[in-house]
Amino acid sequence: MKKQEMASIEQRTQAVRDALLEQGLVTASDLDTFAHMPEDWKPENGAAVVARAWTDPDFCRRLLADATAACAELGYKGPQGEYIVALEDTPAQHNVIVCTQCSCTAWPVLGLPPDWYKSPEYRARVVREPRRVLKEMGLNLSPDIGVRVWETSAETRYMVIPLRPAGTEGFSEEALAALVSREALIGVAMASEPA
Amino acid sequence: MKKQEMASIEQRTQAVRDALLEQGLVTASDLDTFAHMPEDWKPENGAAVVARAWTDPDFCRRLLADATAACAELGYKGPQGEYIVALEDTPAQHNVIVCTQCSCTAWPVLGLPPDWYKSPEYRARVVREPRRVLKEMGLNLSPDIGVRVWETSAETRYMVIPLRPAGTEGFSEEALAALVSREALIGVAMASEPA
Amino acid sequence: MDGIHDLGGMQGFGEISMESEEPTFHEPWQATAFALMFASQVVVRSHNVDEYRHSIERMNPAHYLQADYYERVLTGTASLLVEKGHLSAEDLSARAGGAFPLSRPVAPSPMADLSPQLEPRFSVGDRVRVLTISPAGHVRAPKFCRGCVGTVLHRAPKFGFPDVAAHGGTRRKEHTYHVEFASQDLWPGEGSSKDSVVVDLWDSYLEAVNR
Amino acid sequence: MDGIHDLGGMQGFGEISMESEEPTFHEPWQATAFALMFASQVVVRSHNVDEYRHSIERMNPAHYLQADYYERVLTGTASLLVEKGHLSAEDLSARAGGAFPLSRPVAPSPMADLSPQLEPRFSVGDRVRVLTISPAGHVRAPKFCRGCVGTVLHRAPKFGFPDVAAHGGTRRKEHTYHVEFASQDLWPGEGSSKDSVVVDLWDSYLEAVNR
Repeated sequence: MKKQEMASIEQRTQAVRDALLEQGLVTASDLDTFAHMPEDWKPENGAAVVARAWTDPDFCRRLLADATAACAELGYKGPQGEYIVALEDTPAQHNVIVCTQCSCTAWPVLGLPPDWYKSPEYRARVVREPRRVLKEMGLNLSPDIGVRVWETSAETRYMVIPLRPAGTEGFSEEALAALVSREALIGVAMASEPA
Repeated sequence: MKKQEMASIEQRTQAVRDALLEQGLVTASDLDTFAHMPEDWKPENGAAVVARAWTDPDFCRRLLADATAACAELGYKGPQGEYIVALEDTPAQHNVIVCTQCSCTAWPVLGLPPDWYKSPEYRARVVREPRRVLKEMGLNLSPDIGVRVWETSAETRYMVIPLRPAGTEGFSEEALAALVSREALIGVAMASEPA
Repeated sequence: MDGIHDLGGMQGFGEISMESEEPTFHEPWQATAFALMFASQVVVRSHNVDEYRHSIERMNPAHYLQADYYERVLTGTASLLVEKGHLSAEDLSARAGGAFPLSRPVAPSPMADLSPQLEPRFSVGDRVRVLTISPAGHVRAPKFCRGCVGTVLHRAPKFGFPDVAAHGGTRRKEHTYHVEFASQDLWPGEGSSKDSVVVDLWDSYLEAVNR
Repeated sequence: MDGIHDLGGMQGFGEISMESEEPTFHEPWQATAFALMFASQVVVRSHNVDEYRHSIERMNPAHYLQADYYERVLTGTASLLVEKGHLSAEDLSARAGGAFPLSRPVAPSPMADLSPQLEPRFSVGDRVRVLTISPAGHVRAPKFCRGCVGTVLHRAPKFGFPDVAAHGGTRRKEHTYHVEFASQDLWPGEGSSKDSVVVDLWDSYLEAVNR
């Protein structure tokens, strides 16, 4: 007996949607709400947190002591942000985040994770050969700098506070935030140098 | 940039064949010879060895002491048969063979391995839960019987000598050999009861 | 389970390909799959997040590795909706107009026999060893750190113990710890002595190490 | 390497499907793939069997798991023919009329630093432990038995040490041993105390255990 051919992923998704709707288990409005919910979760939020931390030492202290509360001060909270921990880079210590077993991230401040973060390649390799992976991704770290890889294996959700680039004295929070990409918040890139 | 679609396996095989032939690295006659070579390697060979062992105690002793030489007595030798070890089942001990890392078998006496033996399912599971796997495959062993799983991780190639079924006294070697399947030679089945 | 999902340290994977200006969703069905995952947990209340994670782990390994992330999201969600009796596999396949691969069933004995640790046993600076358990069900101690010794950097709050929650047992909460392992203790002879991996581990995955 | 090929003990796989009266080859291309594999080794003398096994291990893991056995045979063989300079990847792709996925390159430091053991160190009845090496290249000690203690059942003849041969080093031969491990030592808390796994291991994979 020949196996039945697999339905396309579009057809399969539609099948689950239609079945749940027809049974009245969810409404189209529920699904619409949830499909748009991720629009509020974005790396610009985390970048704003970092910029505030770079410019406000009191906020930075609060962020390091209780990142969940500090992010909430700026309005960033919600699912997968119940317990956020901020990791501060230093000239001697670089931090990078992964979730090897699924693909957890702090949604409210990082957004839903990008494809590379969810790839088997990143998940398998970055814990074992972080320097090689970072180099391939464009971040060549000196052997003098230690690398800490943070594995998101339980309910803590991490964000990295990258080093503030030189030459940004007197920059506004907005201008500073523009230097912080999603990749910098995960730790596979540095904050950008000012143009 | 969209990735190029993968060529079919037929096309890829043909590509390697044509390239080697055009460069004169192999001849069509070489390939024809090797493609037909496996016809001589078949489980009927192993079944004949088992039938001889059941009926000739001296041969059985030689088989257990040096299966490579004993198989060669019957004309069974060649690639992947350089060092054969025969595993004798007893009422207290059942033997089963696997190659978890690739799919090695004793070609001259077992033939090229069947698809199930090469499947990730068999390779992953039989070392860890042999009784469950054997039961699914139709062999329900008593808890009193020990199971030894033989992992073909180096150059030894194994064959199982299953228990001789009851009611076969006086059977010819040919009649006995007909009771021994490839599955029995690997250890996922018993020798068949006489009809 | 020692499943395909537990990828940390596995070798043979290639370069990581990054996309600039990557959108949240590349295709409309991905947003729908996300919404269905979310709605199944918070509206239908069909299952909890630990059951959900485990349902993805139970996918056929070949399917798991070749599937898009949101295909895994959809497959795990659909599998639980079927297992919990909300939907039928036949109906899904009929609607989809083709095969609809679901996750494999939960293993017969999915949990290791771990004592609940309602009070925290460890403090910052303590040396701890990860138990060498390999249960067939859901477990969140990655295989690469089992049996290894590390140092507690931080004690996090109590969170639901996933092994139990993923298999419908009584909900219990335990502290987790950020435990730092020297990379060279995890993979001897490789990497830099300056590098480490920090794993977030529930109390009952750990045992004390006497110095 | 800790690769996808080292499947022993991995969980999440389903039933084994058997076919009655299975032919040696289901499709003509499979016989051709077999012949090409064989000819590359014995006629072209492009590579040895250890290099060949390792070339299959280096396949993309997703491709490895979904491929037919003879597709793996062909992919490994073609990869080595390209690596050794006999064929070109572009030519193969052009001939095939589409992408022709090959195996990933050999890792930079593929071998563990093992001393050659030209004389047998162990005898029947000896207790031995498998080293906990995890080299990035070819190694034939399956991961499920590394670090575990077993008993020597049999000493086999000398065979070429695969780690070295797979990476073009000086050929050396060593004895292998059939080492029996209690199943419950490999996977504590599982299975039957009557069961065991026998692994065929080269001398230098082992160390003596003092009783």
